[in-house]
Amino acid sequence: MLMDLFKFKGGVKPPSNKLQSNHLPIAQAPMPSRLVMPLHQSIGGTPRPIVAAGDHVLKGQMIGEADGWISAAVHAPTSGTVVEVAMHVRPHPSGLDSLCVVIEPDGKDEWIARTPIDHNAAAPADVFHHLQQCGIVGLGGAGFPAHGKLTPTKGVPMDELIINGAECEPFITCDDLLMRERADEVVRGIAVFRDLLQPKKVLIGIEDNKPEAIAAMRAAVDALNEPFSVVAVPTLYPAGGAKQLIRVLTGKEVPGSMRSTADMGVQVFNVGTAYSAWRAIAHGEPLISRILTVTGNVHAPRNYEVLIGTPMGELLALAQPHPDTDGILMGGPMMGFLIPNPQVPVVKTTNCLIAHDDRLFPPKAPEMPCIRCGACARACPHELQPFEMYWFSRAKNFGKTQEYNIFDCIECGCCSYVCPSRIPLVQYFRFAKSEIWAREREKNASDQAKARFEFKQLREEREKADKAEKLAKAAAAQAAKKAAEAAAAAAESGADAAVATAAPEMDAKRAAIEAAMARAKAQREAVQPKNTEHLAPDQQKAADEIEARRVAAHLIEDRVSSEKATAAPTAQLDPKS
Amino acid sequence: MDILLAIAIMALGAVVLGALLGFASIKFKVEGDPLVEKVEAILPQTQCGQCGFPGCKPYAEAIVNGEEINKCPPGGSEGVQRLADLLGREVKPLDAEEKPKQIAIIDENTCIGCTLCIQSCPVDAIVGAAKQMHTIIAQQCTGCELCLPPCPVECIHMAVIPETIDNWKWKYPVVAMQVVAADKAAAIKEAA
Amino acid sequence: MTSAPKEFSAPLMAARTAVTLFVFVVIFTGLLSGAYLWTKPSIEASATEEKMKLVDEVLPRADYDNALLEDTVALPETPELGLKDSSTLFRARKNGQPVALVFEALANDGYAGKIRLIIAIRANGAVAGVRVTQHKETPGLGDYIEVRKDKNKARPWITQFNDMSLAQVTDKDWKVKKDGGRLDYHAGATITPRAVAKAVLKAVHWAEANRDRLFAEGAAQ
Amino acid sequence: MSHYLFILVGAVLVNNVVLVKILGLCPFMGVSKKLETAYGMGAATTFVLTMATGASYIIDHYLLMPFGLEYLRTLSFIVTIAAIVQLTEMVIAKTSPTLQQTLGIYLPLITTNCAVLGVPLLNISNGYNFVDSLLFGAGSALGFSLVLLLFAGIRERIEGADVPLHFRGVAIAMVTAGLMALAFMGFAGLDKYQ
Amino acid sequence: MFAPAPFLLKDVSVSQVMIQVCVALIPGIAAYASLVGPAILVQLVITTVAALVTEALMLKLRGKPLSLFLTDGSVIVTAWLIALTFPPLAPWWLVVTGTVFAVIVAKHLYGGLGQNPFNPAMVAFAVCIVAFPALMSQWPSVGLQLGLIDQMNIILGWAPRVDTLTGATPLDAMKTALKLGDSSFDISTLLANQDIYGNFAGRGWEWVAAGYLLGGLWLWHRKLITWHVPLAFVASLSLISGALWLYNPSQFASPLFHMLSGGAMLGAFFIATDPVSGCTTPRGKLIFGAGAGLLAYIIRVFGGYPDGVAFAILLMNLCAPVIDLLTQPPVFGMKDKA
Amino acid sequence: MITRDEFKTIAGNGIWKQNTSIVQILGLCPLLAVTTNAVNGIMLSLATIIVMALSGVAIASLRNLIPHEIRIPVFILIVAALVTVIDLLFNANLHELYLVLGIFIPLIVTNCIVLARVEAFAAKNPPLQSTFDGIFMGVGMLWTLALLGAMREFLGSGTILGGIDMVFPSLQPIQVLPESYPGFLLALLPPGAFILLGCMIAWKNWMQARAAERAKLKPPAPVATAGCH
Ligand SMILES: Cc1cc2nc3c(=O)[nH]c(=O)nc-3n(C[C@H](O)[C@H](O)[C@H](O)COP(=O)(O)O)c2cc1C
Ligand SMILES: Cc1cc2nc3c(=O)[nH]c(=O)nc-3n(C[C@H](O)[C@H](O)[C@H](O)COP(=O)(O)O)c2cc1C
Ligand SMILES: Cc1cc2nc3c(=O)[nH]c(=O)nc-3n(C[C@H](O)[C@H](O)[C@H](O)COP(=O)(O)O)c2cc1C
Ligand SMILES: Cc1cc2nc3c(=O)[nH]c(=O)nc-3n(C[C@H](O)[C@H](O)[C@H](O)CO)c2cc1C
Ligand code: SF4
Ligand code: SF4
Ligand code: SF4
Ligand code: SF4
Ligand code: FES
Repeated sequence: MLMDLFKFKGGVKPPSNKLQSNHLPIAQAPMPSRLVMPLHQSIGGTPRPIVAAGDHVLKGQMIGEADGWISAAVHAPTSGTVVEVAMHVRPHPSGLDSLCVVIEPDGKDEWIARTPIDHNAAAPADVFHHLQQCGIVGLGGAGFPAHGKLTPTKGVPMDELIINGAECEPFITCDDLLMRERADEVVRGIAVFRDLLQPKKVLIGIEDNKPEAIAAMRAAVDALNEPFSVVAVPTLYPAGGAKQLIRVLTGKEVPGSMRSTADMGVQVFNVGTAYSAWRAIAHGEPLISRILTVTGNVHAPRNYEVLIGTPMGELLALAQPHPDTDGILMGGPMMGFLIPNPQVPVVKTTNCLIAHDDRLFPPKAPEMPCIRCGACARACPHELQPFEMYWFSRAKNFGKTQEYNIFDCIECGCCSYVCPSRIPLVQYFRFAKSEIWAREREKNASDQAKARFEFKQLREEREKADKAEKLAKAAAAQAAKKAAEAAAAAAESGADAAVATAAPEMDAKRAAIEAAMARAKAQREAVQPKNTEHLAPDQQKAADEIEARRVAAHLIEDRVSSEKATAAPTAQLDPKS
Repeated sequence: MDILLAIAIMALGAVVLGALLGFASIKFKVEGDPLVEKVEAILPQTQCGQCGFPGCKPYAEAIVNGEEINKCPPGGSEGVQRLADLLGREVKPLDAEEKPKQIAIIDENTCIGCTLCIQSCPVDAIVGAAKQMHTIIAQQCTGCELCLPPCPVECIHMAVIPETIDNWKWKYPVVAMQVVAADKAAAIKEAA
Repeated sequence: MTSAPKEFSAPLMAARTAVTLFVFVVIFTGLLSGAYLWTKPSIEASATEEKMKLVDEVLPRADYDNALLEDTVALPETPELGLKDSSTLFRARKNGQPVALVFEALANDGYAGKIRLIIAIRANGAVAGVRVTQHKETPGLGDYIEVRKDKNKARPWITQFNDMSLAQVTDKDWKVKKDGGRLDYHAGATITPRAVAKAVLKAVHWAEANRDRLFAEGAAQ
Repeated sequence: MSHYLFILVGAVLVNNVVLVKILGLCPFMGVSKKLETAYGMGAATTFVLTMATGASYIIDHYLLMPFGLEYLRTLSFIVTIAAIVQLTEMVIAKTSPTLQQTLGIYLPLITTNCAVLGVPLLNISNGYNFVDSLLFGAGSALGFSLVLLLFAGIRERIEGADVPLHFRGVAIAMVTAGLMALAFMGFAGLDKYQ
Repeated sequence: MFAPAPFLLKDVSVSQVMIQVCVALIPGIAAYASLVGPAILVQLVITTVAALVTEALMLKLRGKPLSLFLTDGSVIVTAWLIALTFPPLAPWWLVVTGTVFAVIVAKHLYGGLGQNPFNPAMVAFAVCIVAFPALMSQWPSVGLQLGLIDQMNIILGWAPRVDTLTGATPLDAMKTALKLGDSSFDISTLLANQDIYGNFAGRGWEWVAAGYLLGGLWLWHRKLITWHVPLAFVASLSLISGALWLYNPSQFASPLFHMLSGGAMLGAFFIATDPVSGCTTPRGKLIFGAGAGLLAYIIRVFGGYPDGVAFAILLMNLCAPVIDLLTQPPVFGMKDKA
Repeated sequence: MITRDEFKTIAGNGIWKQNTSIVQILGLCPLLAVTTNAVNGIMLSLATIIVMALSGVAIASLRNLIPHEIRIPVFILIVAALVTVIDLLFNANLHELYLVLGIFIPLIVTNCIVLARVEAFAAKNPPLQSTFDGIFMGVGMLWTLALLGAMREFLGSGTILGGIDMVFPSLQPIQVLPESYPGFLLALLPPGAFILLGCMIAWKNWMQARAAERAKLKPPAPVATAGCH
C-alpha cells in the first residue's frame, strides 16, 4: 500500500512509553461498587435526567435524554438502583461538581431489550436518531456526538473519510489494542460511516510505531473486502490531531476558524467511535463501556474494558500502583489533567489513566522569562507564535492574543514541551481563552441589559405620555364640571366673589393631585401586565425554568450554562468578532 | 512705514485665514460624538447609577466631557483600564471597593407581591404579578441592587454568582504569580 | 469659553472671523513691530560686535585702523576656498595701506563634514590667524581645533598656523607630522588637522595669487 | 537627483527631527502607546508638516523677505500653521469619522508640536529652494512618523514586560527613546557628502 | 492546585542555551587571544565579574530570586560579547562602565532576561563609542607584542597609554585613507602590503572571523540559531560591498575584506541572532539580518564610526517589533488566504 | 481676587503635582534640547515664564471677545507676538545665549505647556489666577530644567554653572570634578537627556509612592501600567 504522505510543520517526539501497556490483551474490569454517570459527557446540550432516586434501571437503559440536536443520551452501564441524582465531581480540570446519576449495581448485569437497526435499509435520519439514542460520541477526545459529524455539510462533497488510529500521545495504547483485537468490528463500523457519508476514499491512519495494529487492520480490511487504505503515518506528536492527520493523509489544511472539517470534504473519526457505532447499529448496544489504558507508575500496566461511571481509583487499583503514586492523570501526559480525587468516574472520553509520580513526571523547574528563542513556534503544529500569545496573555492584553490567533491553538502542548524557560504556555493560552469567553459573555449580557433598559425607558415614556393625556382630559372635564357646579351654586346662594374665584383654583389643584395619584396607580397597574402577560418567549422559558428549579434544588447556575452554550461557541469560532 | 507694511501684510493674511476658518467651521460642522459610543460600549450597562449619573450613557457623555473615569464600580478596575486605554488618560484606582459579580434573589417565602421591586429594576429582570410571588430572572439581572431598597419586607438579597463548570475559568498560571508577587513585595519594600 | 454662537451662514461666519482675526492681528503686529523698532539698534550693534569678535581673534585690532566691516569685497563662488556660495571678504588697512585680508574658507573633508574657518592673511602673505567657526568633528577627539575645546590653553593647536607663510614653509611642510609636515596633531584624530591644514594651505595660495587684485578692487571709491 | 536623496535621507535619518533635533517630543511620547494611533498621528503630522513647510517658504520668500520683515517669521508661520491644522481637523471630522476617532484628541496637539514650527524655521535657515523645502518638510515628517511607529511598536511590547514598578509607563518610554536616539547616532556623518 | 499539562518536558533550559553560546565563542576567543595577546582574557574576566555583580545587585533590588536568575548565564553572554567588541587594551573603567550600563539600563530597567528590546552588549558598545570615542578607537598597533603583565598594566591604568601602542584597525585605516580622498590611494595596494596586513582583512583578523564562523555554524547545528539571520546578514553585506567593489575596486574593499574584518562574523552569528532583541518570524529574521548587514556597511564605509555593526544591530532592534508584526507567518490552514 | 488656598493649590500644582515636565510630560523639547547645562535651562525657563504670565493675563482678559472657531489661532497669535518680543530682547541683550538657545526661543510658541495652560486655564479663569498659574507652571518647568541641566553638565563635563559667562560675563563656570575626568559625553547628547529624564520621572514616581505610603493612603498605585501583575 503505497501512497504519498504530506508533512505538517512542527510537532515533537516525546518518549512514547507505550511498550509498558501494549503487550497484554484487553482485560475486563470487574464490576465496581458504585457507578457515577455524569450527565454531561459530550459536547453540546446537557442531557436531562429521566430517572429519579430509587428507580431501578436495567443495563443499557437510558437515564439521560439528549437535549437538542448536538447532544447524546446517557445510559445505565449495568442494572441496579438509582441512589441519587446529585452534584458530584466529574473529570474536568476545574474539579467542580456537575449533575450525575449514581447507580448501585445489583450484580445481575441485566440488559434492557436491544434493538439493532439495518442502516442500509433505514432512512439516514433514523440512523442518526438511533446513534444519538445510543449515546455514541467521539472517543478520540472531544466527545462530539457522532451523528452530528455524520451529517454531511450541504453542497460540499465528502472526499475522504479518515479513521484516526494514530494514537500519538505517549503512554496510551487503548486504540492500539482495540485495533489488534477487534479489527473486524472496527472495520465494519467504518463501513457504516462510509455508507452514511459516501466519501470518495476511506483512509485509516495509524502511527508506524504500531505495526501489529496496522497488520490487524489490513487483514480485517482484506477479509471484509473493503476498499479502505490502511496507512502507516510517521510517529510524530500530534499526528493524531484531526487536522494534522488530515494534512498528513490528504495534504489539506483545515483552517482553525473552520467550524467543521466536513466543510473541506473530510471527516475524521476515532477507531473507538467506529467500533462503538458498530455495536450500536448491529447489536443495539448503547455506549456504556470503553477500552482504556491504565499505566504509569504501576506494577501491571494494561488495557481494560471498563464501564463508564467506574470510579477511577478502583480502576487504578487493578494495576497495582506503586506506593509513591501521588495522583491520577486522565488522558495522555501531553494533554491530560490531574483529577482532583480517585472517586472521579470514567467517562466516555476517558482513554487513559496514568499513575503520577515524580520519577515519571519530574516536578517542573521554576518558570523563567521567555527568551524568544522561537523553539515553541518551530514546534507548533498550527504554526502559531506561542511566545507572542504568551507575552500578551501574561500582560492580559487579550485583544493582542487574538491578533496572534490564539483560538487556532489546539492546546497540544508541543510548545510547552520544548520551552527552555519551562513556561506553562498552554496554561496561559487556556487562561486567555477563558477570559475572552467570559468577556464575550459579559458583553452579550451588557448588550442585552442595555437593550432592555432602553426598552423599559421607552415604554415608561410612552405610558407616561398616554396616561398624562388621558388624565388631562379627565381632569379638564372634571374641572369644567366643578366650575359649572360652583357657578351654579354661586348664582344660587349668592356667595361672595372671594369664594367664587378661590373655588376653581382649589379645584384645579385638587385635580392635579388626583391626576398624579391616578397616574401613579395607573403606572403600577400598567407595570404588572407587562411582567406577567406579555412575557417574551425567553422570559417565559426562564420563568418556567425557575419554577422547575424551585421544585428541585435552589440553584442558579443554569443561567450561565445556557448562556455558555450560545456564547462560548461563537466566541470560539469567530475570535475576531 | 515699516510698521504699516508689517501690519498690512499680516492683516492681509489674517483676513484670508480668518475667512477660510469661519467658512469651514460652518461647512464642516459635525454633530454627535462617536467617542461617547465607544465609551459607552466599555461601561457594563448595569444602569445602577453608582457613578452618580442616571445610567451608563449619561456617565459616558460625562466622561467624554472630562469626568473622571474611575467612578463605575461594576466596571471594576479593568473597566478603568480600558477607558484609560481608549482615552489615553492616566489609570486611577477605582473610586469604590470592587465586588464580585452578584445577582439578586427573592426569598419567595417572604415576598408579598407588592410589585415595588419590579418598578425599580432598570432592566425588567423581575417577573411577577400583584400579590403573587415575584422571581428574578437570573440571566437578566445585572446585580445593580436597585431593587433592594424599595422592598418593604426586605426579601431580596444579593448572592455572589457561584463558580460552576460552565462559568469556570482557567486561572492565571500559578508559577508566574509567585514571581510577580515577590516583585511587588520588593517594590513596596523599595518604596518604604 | 464663549458659548457657541447662534447660527450663522457660512459667508457671514467667514466675515465675522476674518474681522476678529484682523483686529487681533493689527493690534499684536503693531505691538510687535514697536518692539522690533525699539530693539533694532541694539540687535544690530550686537551683530556687529559678534563679527568683530571673530575678526579680533584672527587679527589684532591694533593692526588696522579702517572700518574693516565696511571695507568689503563680495566673493563669488570660490572653489579654491571650498566655498560653494558667495561670501564677503574684509580688508584691513592701516593709514590706507593694505594690512590683511580676512575671509572665510571651508575644509570639506573633516571627519564628520565641513569645517568652517575664518582666516586672516597679512599683506606679506603670512597667516595672521585662523579660527574654526563651525564644525561637527567628534567632541573629545577632533574638536581640539576649536580654541575653546583645546586642552592646551597655552598654545592652542590652531595657533600653529600663525605667521606661517609660503615663503618660509614649503608646501611639503604644510602638513601634519605624520605625513611628514611640521604640524602637530593628536594621535587617533589626524583626519581633522589634515583637513584644516589642507584648507589653510589652499587659502594661502589663493590669497597669494589674488591679493593685489583684492586690495585694489573698488579701492578707488 | 542625489541632491534630493541627501536632503531626504538627511531629514529622515541623519537629522531625524525627534531623535537628533529634539523636536516634536510631546506627541512622540503621547501618541505612541499604540501602533494604530501612532500610524494616524504620523499620517496627520506628515500632511501638516509638509504643508507648513511649503506655506512658510512662500510666506517667507514672497511676503517677508522682500520687505525685510524677517522678525515676523514666528508670528506669521505659526498663525498659518494653526489655521492649516484647524482646517485639517474640520475636514477630517467631516469626511472621515474613523480617522477622527483615532486622531480626535490628538489633532489639536499638532499645533503644539514644535516640529511643526521648528522644521519651517530650520528650513529657512538651511536656505533651501521651494522644492527642497517641500522635500525637507516631507522628509522631516517621514522621519517623525518612522520613529513614532517604531517607538509605538516597542512600547506595545514593553507593555507586557516586567519593568520595575517606578519605571513603568512614561519613565521606561523615555529610556527607550534614549536608546533609540543612541541607535540613531549611528547615522551621524552620513550627510557629510552632501 | 493542579499542575498543568504537558507533564512531559524536554530536557532543555535557559542556562544550557547560554552556556552553549559561550562554548561557541571559544574558537573565536582563542584566535583573538593568539592575535592580540592575553589582554582579551583579562577583559573577559573584568566584564564577567562586573556583569555578575551588577546583575546580582539589580536582582536583589528588584526582589528576584538570585539563585534562579544569576545562573541563567545570559549575563555572561552579554559580558563576553562586550569584551570581544571593545578594544582589547581599553581601560578597565571603560569596559566596566559599558557593562554596568548594559546590565542596568538596557536589561534590568526593562525587566531583565528576555524582555529587553535592545541588545545589551551593543548598547554598551554604542554608549562607550559615543561617550569616549578616543579610547574606543585605540586598537593595539600592528605587531605589538606585549606580555600579560604589560597588557594588564595598561588596562588597569598602571602603565601610561602611549600613543604608539595603539593604531588603527584595518577598517579604520581603510576609512582614514578613503577620507583623505587621495585619488592615488588604492585599497588593493594597501591590503597587498603584507607586512602590515594579512591576506584578506589585515594581520590575522581573518582567523578571528573564522573562529566566530566556526562557533556560529556549531550553534546552527545545535539548532540554537536558525540560518536566516546569519545568511541574510552575510548576503546583504557581500552584495552591497561586492557591487561597489566591482564599480570601483580601488576605492572600495572587496566583500571578503568586509566579511572578515571588524565585527561582521561576530555580529552575524552571535549578535544579530540574539533572540531577545531580534526578530522571531522567519521572514522577519531575513529582513533583520539583511537590514543589519546593509546598515553595517553603510555606516562602516560612509558613516562616522569605524565599524557599523553595533549601530546597525541597534537600529534593527528598533525595527524588530514592527517587522515581526508585519511578517507574521500565516497560521496552519491560512496559507492561501494570507 | 485670589484666596490663600487658591494660591497654594495653583503653586502646588505648578511646582509638583501637575509639573509639566515630569507629570504632564509636556514641553519636552526645550526640556531635553537646551539642558546641556543648567544656565541654559534656567534662562529659557525664565523666558517661558514671562511668556506664560503675560499670555495668561492677555488671554484671560480677552477671553470673552474671542469667537470659539478661531480661538486657537488667536491664542497662538498672542503667544507668538509675546514670544517674538522676548526673542528680540534676547537677541539685543544676551546675544551669545540667543545663539545657543537657537530656535528654542521661537519654539516657546509651540511649547505645549503654554498653549495647554492657555486652553486649560487662562481661557476659563480670571486674569490674576491665570497669571499665577502661568508663573508657577513656569517655575515647575524651571526647576526641572535646571536640575536636568545640572545633572547633564556634571556628568558630561564635570562642571557646574557652565554658560554662566554668557549671562554674567564676570562669572566663570566651576570645575567640580578633576581636569582628568574624561567627561561622559553621552550625558550631553540626546540619548543621555532622554535617559536621565526617564530616571527623573521614575524618581518622581518613587517619591509619590513613598508619600502615599507615608500618608497611609492606598498602596502605591502602579502608574499607567498595563497590568503585568
Ligand atoms: C463548537 C463545535 C461545533 C462543531 N460543529 C460541528 C459540526 O457542525 N459538524 C461536524 O461534523 N463537526 C463539528 N464539530 C466537530 C469538529 O469539527 C471536530 O471534528 C471535533 O471537535 C473533533 O475535534 P478534536 O480534534 O479536538 O477531537 C464541532 C466542534 C465544536 C467544538
Ligand atoms: C493534540 C491532539 C492529539 C490528538 N490525538 C488523537 C489520537 O491520537 N487519536 C485520536 O483518535 N484522536 C486524537 N485527537 C482527537 C482528534 O483530533 C479528533 O478529535 C478525533 O480523531 C475525532 O474523532 P472522534 O470524533 O471519533 O473522537 C487528538 C486531538 C488533539 C488536539
Ligand atoms: C567615533 C569616532 C570618532 C572619530 N572622530 C574623529 C575626528 O573627529 N577627527 C579625527 O581626526 N579623527 C576621528 N576619529 C579617528 C579616525 O577614525 C582615525 O582613526 C584617525 O583619524 C586616524 O588617526 P591616526 O592616523 O592618528 O591613527 C574618530 C574615530 C572614531 C571611532
Ligand atoms: C544565540 C544567542 C545570541 C545572543 N546574543 C546576545 C548579544 O548579542 N548580546 C547580549 O547582550 N546577549 C546576547 N545573548 C544573551 C541573552 O539573550 C541576552 O543577554 C538577553 O538580551 C538578555 O535579556 C544571546 C543569547 C543567545 C542564545
Ligand atoms: S520556547 Fe519558551 S523561551 Fe522559547 S520562545 Fe517559546 S516561550 Fe519563549
Ligand atoms: S499548544 Fe497551541 S500554541 Fe502550543 S504548540 Fe500546540 S497549537 Fe501551538
Ligand atoms: S456605575 Fe457603571 S454600571 Fe452603574 S450606571 Fe454608572 S456606568 Fe452604568
Ligand atoms: S433584579 Fe434587582 S439587582 Fe437585578 S437588575 Fe433588577 S434591580 Fe438590579
Ligand atoms: S515641546 Fe511639546 S512637542 Fe516640543
